[in-house]
Amino acid sequence: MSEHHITPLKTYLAVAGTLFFLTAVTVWVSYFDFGSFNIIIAMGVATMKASIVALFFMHLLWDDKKNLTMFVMSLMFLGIFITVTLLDTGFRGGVNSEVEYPINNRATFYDSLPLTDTHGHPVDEHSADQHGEDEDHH
Amino acid sequence: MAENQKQNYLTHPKGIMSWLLTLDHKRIGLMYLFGGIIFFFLGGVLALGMRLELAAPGNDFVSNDTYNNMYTLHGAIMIFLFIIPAIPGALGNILLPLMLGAKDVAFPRLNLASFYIYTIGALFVMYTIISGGVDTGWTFYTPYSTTSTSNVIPMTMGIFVIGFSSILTGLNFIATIHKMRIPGLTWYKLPLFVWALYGTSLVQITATPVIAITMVLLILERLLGIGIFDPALGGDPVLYQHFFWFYSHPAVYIMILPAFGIISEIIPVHSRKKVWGYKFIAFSTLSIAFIGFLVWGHHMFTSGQSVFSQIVFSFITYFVGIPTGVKIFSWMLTMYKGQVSFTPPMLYALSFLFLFTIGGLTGIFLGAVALDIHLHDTYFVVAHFHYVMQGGTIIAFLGGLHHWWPKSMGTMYNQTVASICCLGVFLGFNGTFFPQFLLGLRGMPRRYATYDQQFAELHNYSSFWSGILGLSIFISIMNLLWSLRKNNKLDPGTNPWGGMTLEWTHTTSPPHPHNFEEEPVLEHGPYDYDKVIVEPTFKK
Amino acid sequence: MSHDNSSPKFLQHHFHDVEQQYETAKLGMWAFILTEVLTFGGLFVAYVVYRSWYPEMFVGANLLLDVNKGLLNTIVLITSSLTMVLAVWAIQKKNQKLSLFMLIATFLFAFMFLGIKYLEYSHKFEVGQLPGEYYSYMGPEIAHLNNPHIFFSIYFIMTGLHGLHVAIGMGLIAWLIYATAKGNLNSEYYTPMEMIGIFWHLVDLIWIYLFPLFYLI
Amino acid sequence: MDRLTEYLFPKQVSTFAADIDNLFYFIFYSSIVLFAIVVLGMMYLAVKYRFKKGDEVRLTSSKDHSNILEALFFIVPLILVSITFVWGIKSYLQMIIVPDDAIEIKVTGQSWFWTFDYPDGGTTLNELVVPSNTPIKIVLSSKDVLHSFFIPVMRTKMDCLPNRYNVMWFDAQEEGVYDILCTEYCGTGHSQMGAKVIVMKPAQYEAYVAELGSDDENIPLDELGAKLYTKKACNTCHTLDGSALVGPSYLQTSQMWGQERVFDDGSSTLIDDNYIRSSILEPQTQIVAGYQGVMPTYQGLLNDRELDALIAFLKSLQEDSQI
Repeated sequence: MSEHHITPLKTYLAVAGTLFFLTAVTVWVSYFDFGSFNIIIAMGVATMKASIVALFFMHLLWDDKKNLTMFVMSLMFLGIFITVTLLDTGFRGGVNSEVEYPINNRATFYDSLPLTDTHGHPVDEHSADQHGEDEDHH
Repeated sequence: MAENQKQNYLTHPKGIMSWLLTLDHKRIGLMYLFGGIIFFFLGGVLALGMRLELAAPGNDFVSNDTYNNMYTLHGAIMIFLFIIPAIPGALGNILLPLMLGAKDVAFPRLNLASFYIYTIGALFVMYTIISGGVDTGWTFYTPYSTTSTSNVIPMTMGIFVIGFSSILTGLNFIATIHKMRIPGLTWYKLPLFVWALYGTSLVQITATPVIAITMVLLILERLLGIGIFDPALGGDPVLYQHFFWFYSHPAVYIMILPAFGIISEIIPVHSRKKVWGYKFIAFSTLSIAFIGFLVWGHHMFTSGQSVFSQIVFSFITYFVGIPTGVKIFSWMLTMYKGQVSFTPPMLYALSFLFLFTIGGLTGIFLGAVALDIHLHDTYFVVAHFHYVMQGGTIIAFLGGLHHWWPKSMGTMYNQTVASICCLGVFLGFNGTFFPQFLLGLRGMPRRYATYDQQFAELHNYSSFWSGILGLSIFISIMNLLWSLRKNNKLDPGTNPWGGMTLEWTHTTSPPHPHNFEEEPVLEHGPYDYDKVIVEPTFKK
Repeated sequence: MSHDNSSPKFLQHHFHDVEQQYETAKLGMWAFILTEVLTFGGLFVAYVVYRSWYPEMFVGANLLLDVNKGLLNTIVLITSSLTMVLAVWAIQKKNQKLSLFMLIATFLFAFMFLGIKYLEYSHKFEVGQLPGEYYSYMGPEIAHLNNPHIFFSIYFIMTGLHGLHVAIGMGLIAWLIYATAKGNLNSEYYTPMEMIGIFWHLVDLIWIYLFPLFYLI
Repeated sequence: MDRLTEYLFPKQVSTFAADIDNLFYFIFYSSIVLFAIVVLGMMYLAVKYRFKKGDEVRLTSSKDHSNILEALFFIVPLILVSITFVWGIKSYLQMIIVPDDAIEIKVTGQSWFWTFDYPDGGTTLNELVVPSNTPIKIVLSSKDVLHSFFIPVMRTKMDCLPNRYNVMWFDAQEEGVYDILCTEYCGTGHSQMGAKVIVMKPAQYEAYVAELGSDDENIPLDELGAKLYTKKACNTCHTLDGSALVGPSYLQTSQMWGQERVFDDGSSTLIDDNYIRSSILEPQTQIVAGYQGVMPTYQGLLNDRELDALIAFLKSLQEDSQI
């Protein structure tokens, strides 16, 4: 199998370097507030990283194009799944506004949950006992 | 050479372990066939039980709960344990490498593994039945499936496991079709059954993972209350339906595409005529497989999904109709200027054309949103999908079984009995399901154990004919099995229908353990009845 | 019908030559990758749909995740991907020792990934940020938001399934270490290593999306 | 012909029913033509080119395409499905866009009965009363699992989702009593989850709604109980003749009055007023051995007098059967 393409070591190291760099970029960007652009930037960077991994580490760049087709197909079907589902979930209220939102936006079990501090401990003693009982109930 | 001729995959090697651990695709195919027929029988018995209950309006035979268990298991067994694995797993496995001139599928060990995964899934289903059944319907709609006290978890586990068997078969076939063809066997020289299996496999590997993850989410919803599908916890039941039908609509094409492939083989061979519109049939297979991924929402026209998606789904649904129509016309015209023999496989193919056309055309009614709102979840839908699944897939499966029986088993069944059974299946099927269209129009909902007096006459009629249907299928399978009796062997050189594909022309019946004595050399295309004469030979 | 004596013993009887066997395995592997993408795909759909329904809750809930641990895991996983690809490179270059070393490194990085994941999970368990009905964390940052348990359900299922893949990957890499050490894999025949490599990069690739989706945005 | 149409659709009562039926007939006749072409063509070709006894196996024609035919296969179905699609959507929009002046009635599905809440506060069970020639907006939801609200004569149907509303509407053109069916599978009592829609003249409807809930004061308890037995859908699951449906028969309970009743957890209690009352209001706490705990609570659906009435009615059954 010596006729297979052997990628030079330099390429691999450069690819890994780029991946680290892009990771740093995406974390750095997340500290700024660009509104909905944050999502677009984060997904754009993730897609760049994913493409690099697929093309170089997974050898799709040098492989039989059938394999690339297979991979692109998977993304295409995933795209179909997401887009077409959103056609429903994003437009429920199109004609009758009652249909748009659930009747209760908050599941009922929250009513019996006590408020907690940042360590998950109930804020006051009384509700702590109740909370303990609740857990036994499960 | 004489000794070699006696050696075939059925008799060599010997012993039970040589079957259980076999890597031979033909033996694995036979094991699938055996498993499939057992579940076909079980599903059929459940169906007849349901028809018995429905013969009269009240709870005359079983209680509501028993009926709900029966129809759920009938659906789940027929779909997940019989139709989906039966054609690709049985006929596909036996024939695919033979048609490609290969010695085996690409990954024989994976092939055996996928059979055993199927068996494990089947065990889960059997456990469900023994431990009290499941009553949610094969669709497992939430929140009923998350609150029902019946055995939802083992059943969904079973479906999850069977999904992997389906995925492994699919990826095995794709690799086989791409890489295992003999030199010279280009895409346009492939038998159409191979194209059909290719389309099927693509759908299998793309759609099946989604049902697997859906079943996982459903199980977690029951165990942990994750709140994705259960409205009591903030989830959305309509989202579950999207997940479910993203698999289950393409699954319809996993079921019907191989049937198209079988019909595309039977009609040219038994008409001794070049197939009409080879490329149209081949590409319509792929386009149906693709469009099938975009139309799942037509199962949800009354679910409350957005009006926008209703329109989009209805629109795309019609694009499935066009390539399907092209196929039907092409099969019909294949007989033009041919030499049509009315053999049992051909009779099945002709009944397929009749029944599947009805099944396809009634789909047009259901694709029109306004009309579907009236017909949704009524017996019209029940009749429609039985015309497609039974009138289409199962009839084609029986036809294929009769067509390739002499090839795979080396024996010939009684053709007169087989033809009479085919007629019985045809009449019994129409008698059972045609009245159900009328019931649906009148507004008879599906999944009812009892019903109003106004529906009694048609239900009673349907039940009567279902007995004839069941009996005919039973006798036709017994007829096949009876041919396996001693001293009924055909001469290994037999080619009873004059088939032209590699499995008929280049190997014995039953085939050699390694398929071919030596690698076949392609001499002509699969349907070159205008260039080469292949005499049908029939020798004991 | 046996191959002539010149054909290597790893060539299975139903293939013509080594090249066909290699190409077939690779195509099969990619078909498998396709199914993996769609398995995770279902969960991505759930993520996208619920994010579109509860945008504030998702933003609020992902502030509860530990970005530092997530970032550390990203670096660990990218490094392990590099060592994996170097293992294949080394064996192509006939350097079995280096290959073995790289495999062991990959295994250790995978173990490290799961270790960090364990720390993250156990913290979530402690404070009650659990999936579904078991959710009980009502801290001041989140108490006013609706249904954060759905976020944590999706988080645990996606990272859990990903973690399961890491664990399976570790099992496969362990087998590779064994096979390489015994000399069953060499520059003539390293198909399993390359296939498991592809699987391992897929695990990395999925994490590349999970990291920003849960920790950053 | 009459006999045939009798088997097709039920009566057309809503404004859009005729349009939908016409769409059906359009597809139906087009399909008949296509079907006839396929089946007659198939029979003709099969018989004409059949392989007769004594024929010789020969090379057959190489004809395998015809551009004109192929174009026809594409174009004719394409035209037909285009018409169907546009017609289907046009009619659908008409079914989903509710007129502004519609009366709004809330419909709640619950295993296994329907509750109807009218705009002025009245409530009925399993009996939807609507005025004729008036658009009615139905706002659907469910208390437990999915149900689907289907009125065949109106040609309309919509699923009831828990925790979410769905909307449908109709405008009944003819007075009468018609069936309502549940078409989304919902468990044991699914096949019995029927109701009636009663279409009245608008004046009658006004009177009916005004009277809702006020007529029960003056009738004797056991008669009121008998009325509630059907009105509150008890009859879906409990018979009066001793046979078991989803729940135990009232007659059996009545005959066991004052005796021990055994529950599925092995405990037991005496059958008395209190037991009946709690089993209506909290049906899940004590489940009679041999039955499933599937009854919904009637808390809030029955007032005290109505509870007393049901108990009185149940007791009276025993006396009736002894006579």
